[in-house]
Amino acid sequence: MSRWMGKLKVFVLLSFAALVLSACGKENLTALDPKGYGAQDAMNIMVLSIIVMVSVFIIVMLIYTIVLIRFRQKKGQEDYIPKQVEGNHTLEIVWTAIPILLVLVLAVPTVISVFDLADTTEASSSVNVEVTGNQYWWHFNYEGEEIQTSQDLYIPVNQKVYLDIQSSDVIHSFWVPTISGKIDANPENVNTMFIEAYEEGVYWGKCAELCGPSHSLMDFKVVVVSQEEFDAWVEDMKNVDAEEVPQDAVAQEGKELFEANNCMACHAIGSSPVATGPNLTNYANRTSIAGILEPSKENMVEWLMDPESIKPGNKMTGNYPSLSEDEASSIAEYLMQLDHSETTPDSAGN
Amino acid sequence: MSLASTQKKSFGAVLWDYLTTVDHKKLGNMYIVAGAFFFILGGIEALVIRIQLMKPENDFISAGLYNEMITMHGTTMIFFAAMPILLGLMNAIMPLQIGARDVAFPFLNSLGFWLFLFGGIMLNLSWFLGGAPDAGWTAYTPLSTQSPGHGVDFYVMGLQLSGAGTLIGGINFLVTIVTMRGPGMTYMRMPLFTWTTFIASILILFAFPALTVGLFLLMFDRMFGSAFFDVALGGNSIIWQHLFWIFGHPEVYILILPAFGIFSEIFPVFSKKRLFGYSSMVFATFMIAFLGFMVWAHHMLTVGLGPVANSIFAVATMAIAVPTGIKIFNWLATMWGGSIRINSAMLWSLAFIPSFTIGGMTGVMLATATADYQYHDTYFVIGHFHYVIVGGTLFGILAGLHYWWPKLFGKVLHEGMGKIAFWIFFIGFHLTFFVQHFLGLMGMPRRYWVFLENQGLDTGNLVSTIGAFLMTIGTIIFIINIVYTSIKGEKASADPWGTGRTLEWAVSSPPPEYNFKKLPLVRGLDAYWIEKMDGNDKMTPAEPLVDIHMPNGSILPVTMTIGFFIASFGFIYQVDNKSWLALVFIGFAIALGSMLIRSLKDDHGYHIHKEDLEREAD
Amino acid sequence: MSQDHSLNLKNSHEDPAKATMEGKNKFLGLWFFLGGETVLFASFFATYLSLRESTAGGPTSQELFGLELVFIMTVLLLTSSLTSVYAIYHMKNNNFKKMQLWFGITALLGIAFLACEIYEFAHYIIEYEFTFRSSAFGSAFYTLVGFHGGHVVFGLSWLISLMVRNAKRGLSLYNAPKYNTFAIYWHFIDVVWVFIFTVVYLMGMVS
Amino acid sequence: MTDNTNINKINSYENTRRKEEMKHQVITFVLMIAFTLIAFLVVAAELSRTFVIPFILLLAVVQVGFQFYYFMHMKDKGHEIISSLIFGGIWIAAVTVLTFTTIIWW
Ligand code: HEA
Ligand code: HEA
Ligand SMILES: [Cu+2]
Repeated sequence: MSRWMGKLKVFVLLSFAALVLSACGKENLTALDPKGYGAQDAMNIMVLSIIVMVSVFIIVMLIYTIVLIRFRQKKGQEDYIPKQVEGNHTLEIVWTAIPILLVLVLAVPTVISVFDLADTTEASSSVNVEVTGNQYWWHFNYEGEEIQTSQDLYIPVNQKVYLDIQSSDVIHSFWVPTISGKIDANPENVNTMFIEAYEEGVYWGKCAELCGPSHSLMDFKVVVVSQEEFDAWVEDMKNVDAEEVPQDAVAQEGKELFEANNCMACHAIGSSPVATGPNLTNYANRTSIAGILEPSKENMVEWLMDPESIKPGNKMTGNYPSLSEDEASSIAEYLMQLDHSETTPDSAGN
Repeated sequence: MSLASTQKKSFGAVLWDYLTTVDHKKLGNMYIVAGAFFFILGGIEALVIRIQLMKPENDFISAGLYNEMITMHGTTMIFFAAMPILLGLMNAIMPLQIGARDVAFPFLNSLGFWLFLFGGIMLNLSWFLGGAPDAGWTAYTPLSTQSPGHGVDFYVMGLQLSGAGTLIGGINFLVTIVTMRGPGMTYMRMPLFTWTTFIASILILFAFPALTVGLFLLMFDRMFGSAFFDVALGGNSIIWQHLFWIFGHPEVYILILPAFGIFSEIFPVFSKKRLFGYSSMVFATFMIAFLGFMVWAHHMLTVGLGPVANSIFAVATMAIAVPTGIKIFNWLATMWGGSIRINSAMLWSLAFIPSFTIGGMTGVMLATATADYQYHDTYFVIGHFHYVIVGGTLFGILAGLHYWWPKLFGKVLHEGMGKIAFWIFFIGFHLTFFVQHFLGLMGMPRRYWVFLENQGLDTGNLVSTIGAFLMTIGTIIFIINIVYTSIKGEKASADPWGTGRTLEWAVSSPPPEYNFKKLPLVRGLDAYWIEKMDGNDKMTPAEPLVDIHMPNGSILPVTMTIGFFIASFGFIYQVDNKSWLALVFIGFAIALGSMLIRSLKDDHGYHIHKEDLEREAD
Repeated sequence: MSQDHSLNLKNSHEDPAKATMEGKNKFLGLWFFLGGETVLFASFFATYLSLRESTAGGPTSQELFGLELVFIMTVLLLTSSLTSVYAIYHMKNNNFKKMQLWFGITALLGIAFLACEIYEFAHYIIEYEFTFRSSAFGSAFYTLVGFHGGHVVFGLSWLISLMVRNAKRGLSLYNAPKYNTFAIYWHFIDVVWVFIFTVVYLMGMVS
Repeated sequence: MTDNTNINKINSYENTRRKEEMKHQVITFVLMIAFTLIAFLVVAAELSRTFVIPFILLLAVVQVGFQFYYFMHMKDKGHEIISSLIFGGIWIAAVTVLTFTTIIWW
């Protein structure tokens, strides 16, 4: 007996500990604190299903506990043979019917919201972005705007943004937990879904389908800004001049090295459609380097010197001559000066 | 092959005996031992995974190796640990339960075992031959077609071999149950474990061919340049996902139904009460199997199949809660009013109920498609399926092992150690997997080599790792228990629990090679219990003592398997150099030659004579 | 369980293929296997159906397929099904010679079918350069039809080794089930072919 | 001796039954060839697609029914379990083909 109570205690404690843990998921990463259309929809269903599940579980455990307390073999009962009951139709009907009802309670809202989330009829009157998953970075092409970016997706707040998602190599999955559920990026077709964020901010995005060694490092961000800031950003991004002369000599040298090492073969600056590697426009305003490192010059240098040690299996490794620390530093300086827009992740912060 | 060979046999003779045996009980034990070996391998891989995820941005192992670890962990556990151990139990116990002297195809039974074993060896050899498969146990294309090296090739050939073995096993069980039931053993008198064996075998029969086809396509794409999954040539990578899950979802019921069967044996025996709602249990099992084939796309809800498909598959999936619920409540009702004794076998069974219910309920939560857009490919899913697989299948296996150990090996496992192992494992299990649900929702996708600092994922992962170590300790105590028992344990009687209800408890522990000297007459459900209640201590025989026909042992299953094994290497390496094709021919020559010998050489078996049987003690 | 395998068939009115436990087991085992084969071929058919238009610029089914050869192949295989029925008929009448004769014809028809298929594949490869690697359609086509062909090859080897092995021994309760299971398997191959000629060839030619 | 005559009687009964059955099977065969011919002719005639495809599929299904029930004796006694399993397989086959022809192409 006491053993079972002990087990129960451990169990209750554990669940409690886990609940406390859950409360402190990282803001703008956790799905438990939804700030977008899809995430909110999912949350509603989760809450509903948790209620159903907990009630079912309580009933099961109630019977279970009673059984274990009342029907243990007592001393002197070794030869006692209980009545051999075959079954009971009423009971069996009850525990068939109630789960059917509960399942219906879950099924109806699920189907409704599945259709709601798949509704793309308003796509033509909104922002449309072509999203391409690559090993191991994300590319964004604003349809009809001649804007190409990578890794940071800027969207306006409180508006449905339609994403046409595809992959250039293996399957990836586009997931921004706090804003919306995920959808796969397949190589052979375009998947369309919309996201709508209710609050400005920088949201973590993750790749959710195993895509190779650096799958866990394929992070990106969604930067949600006000409509005005977004419009300004669009304006800025449309008028990027790739030939722009850098402000100082180091950066100038960096620019020359950038060109000399043929970085342009893969990386575009401006709206050029080259997309073998991430588009570097507006690089100074990136939330991170390679999706995971703090945006600092040291980190940039480290990346340029040895990308393999940071993202194993990435496609940049070995595709350019190795750089000395000075060279890398100059290139970093150049890139960190590519400040093409007034709208930055900080704009989303206020 | 002689009876009562009491004198010590040489090592060579014993080995030969095991290589050639066609006895279902020996093969059952061999399945269990081999499965346990692979379980430890898979468990060590799990430990490596948990150590890597102990703290953020850990670099215990490299990214590539991590992907190999998860792939091998999943594949090993499902195909080479859980399934074989279940097949082993079915093999050893089911014929006894239906009053048969053997399975329908003893030769094929042995072939099935060897194919499984060599498939597992094949897969694991990849560690030493340039790297293991690294595309996940689901091997989604095109990641798996593009995966460099030969890892995925080993996955393909290893699974193909063992899959063929499993299919053979499934057909064998089906025929056995249809034709070999003893006198009086009607369908509705079969013990539930036999029923679940039957239905799981149907699932095997219909699910594995889809995997076979999928593996063929993958093999052709990787080794012979076909274009099934090559988008540039019009291929479609989603085909693999469908084929895999058409197999994969029934597969999870192949894993759980036999465990359900085991619990349905244990609860009545240790409650001294017949199973509540026997026919609804059978019916529920059929329902689960039937629905199980129509829900596979719930693994693909985020693929983009469209709202209609997603809704249909979501609702169909939820429906499975109903028959499963029937089972849960029937088990509870079986114990209600009973006289419950708690020992290790019963502890594992009792622990199953809350654990599996949690896992099943998170399953239903996953089925709500909208929410699955959040859950999918996160640790929530990992939490779900370890709750059902460990809390259901593995608990079932452990319960079954404790319960049938005396029948399999003639000795009762040590109770004290059994209980300690249980508690440590049980606590470790919940520690490991409960937090994972929350990790998933807090933004931790699965198959992540590292998680980043400052994302609120540290504590949860640490707790999870600690739990995994507790499970290891539990497992090690269980292993010690086995060793201890086999050295020190007392010999078990035919019915060591005293309340055995089914036929296997009517024969000695372990049973003689012919199982039943005279086939017993079955008079109802729980045949042995009925006799006991009528004051008989033995089954009434249904036939006079006659010569017993026995199948001959044969080495051919081993040679056939080795042939296919060699050919597989040929297939894998001919990509590098065509001269490896020679191995394909050699391998097939050996395999086909063995088949030819098998079909040309008559094999009528032999008889154990009445006189010898009479001399045997009961 | 059966005690004596050389049982004289003449005095038995039971179906010799199912008179012994082994015979019954074989019979059921093969049928169940065919249940699995149904799913196996369904998977191939499904794959083919979803890839049949993915020709990647290569030849399409309309360009490739012709009716005549396929019709001949169909008749060959259908007829071989009938001849095996005759063979089993004679087995049940315990007429070993006639049974062997009809099975012999069955084998010949099977071989003729196979020859046509090889000719057909060779034709596609040489004339149209349409191979297994040309496109997803090519892969799916050769895999589906080839797996069926493989089943024919296997069936023929099975049949021939049965006939050779038992040529001098006559019919017994030991080998009757083997012939019978073969016959069922052979019919199943025909079943699959009916779908192949309908779904692959005929549907492939309807534009 | 009585035993033997009995068996002989049964045997002769069985023989006529088998002959009868053989006749059915030949008819079946003729029908199958006819169906095949019709299917080929319909395609050769280049009729409209919406008619031809369902029609030839129907012919195929009927033919396969003949094979299963007559040539493979699924109609006979003792085939209950067999036919339930075969229908199980057919059901799964149908579901598989249905999904592959509908939802694999978005
Ligand atoms: C033993 C194995 C096993 C079992 C039994 C189950 C059982 C179930 N599973 Fe699970 N599942 C897996 C193994 C298993 N699963 C694995 C391995 C994966 C991941 C594979 C991978 O991607 O690697 C997976 C993934 C998986 C997914 C995909 C998740 C994703 O990738 O996004 C889904 C989605 O629907 C799902 C659902 C279910 C459901 C509804 C059940 C049901 O059968 C559960 C039914 C049981 C109950 C519900 C509890 C008892 C019932 C009652 C007490 C009655 C009342 C209850 C209600 C009314 C709710 N499972
Ligand atoms: C039957 C199936 C089964 C079983 C039993 C288990 C058991 C366990 N699993 Fe696993 N698991 C899967 C099937 C299973 N798993 C599958 C299918 C996947 C998905 C793979 C994929 O994504 O492709 C997966 C994935 C998976 C992951 C996710 C990896 C990722 O996505 O990145 C994790 C992480 O915690 C994990 C952990 C564990 C643990 C801790 C156990 C423990 O229960 C294990 C307990 C056992 C032991 C600990 C063994 C004890 C060892 C000894 C006694 C040896 C001692 C001797 C020496 C040390 C010499 N599993
Ligand atoms: Cu599933």
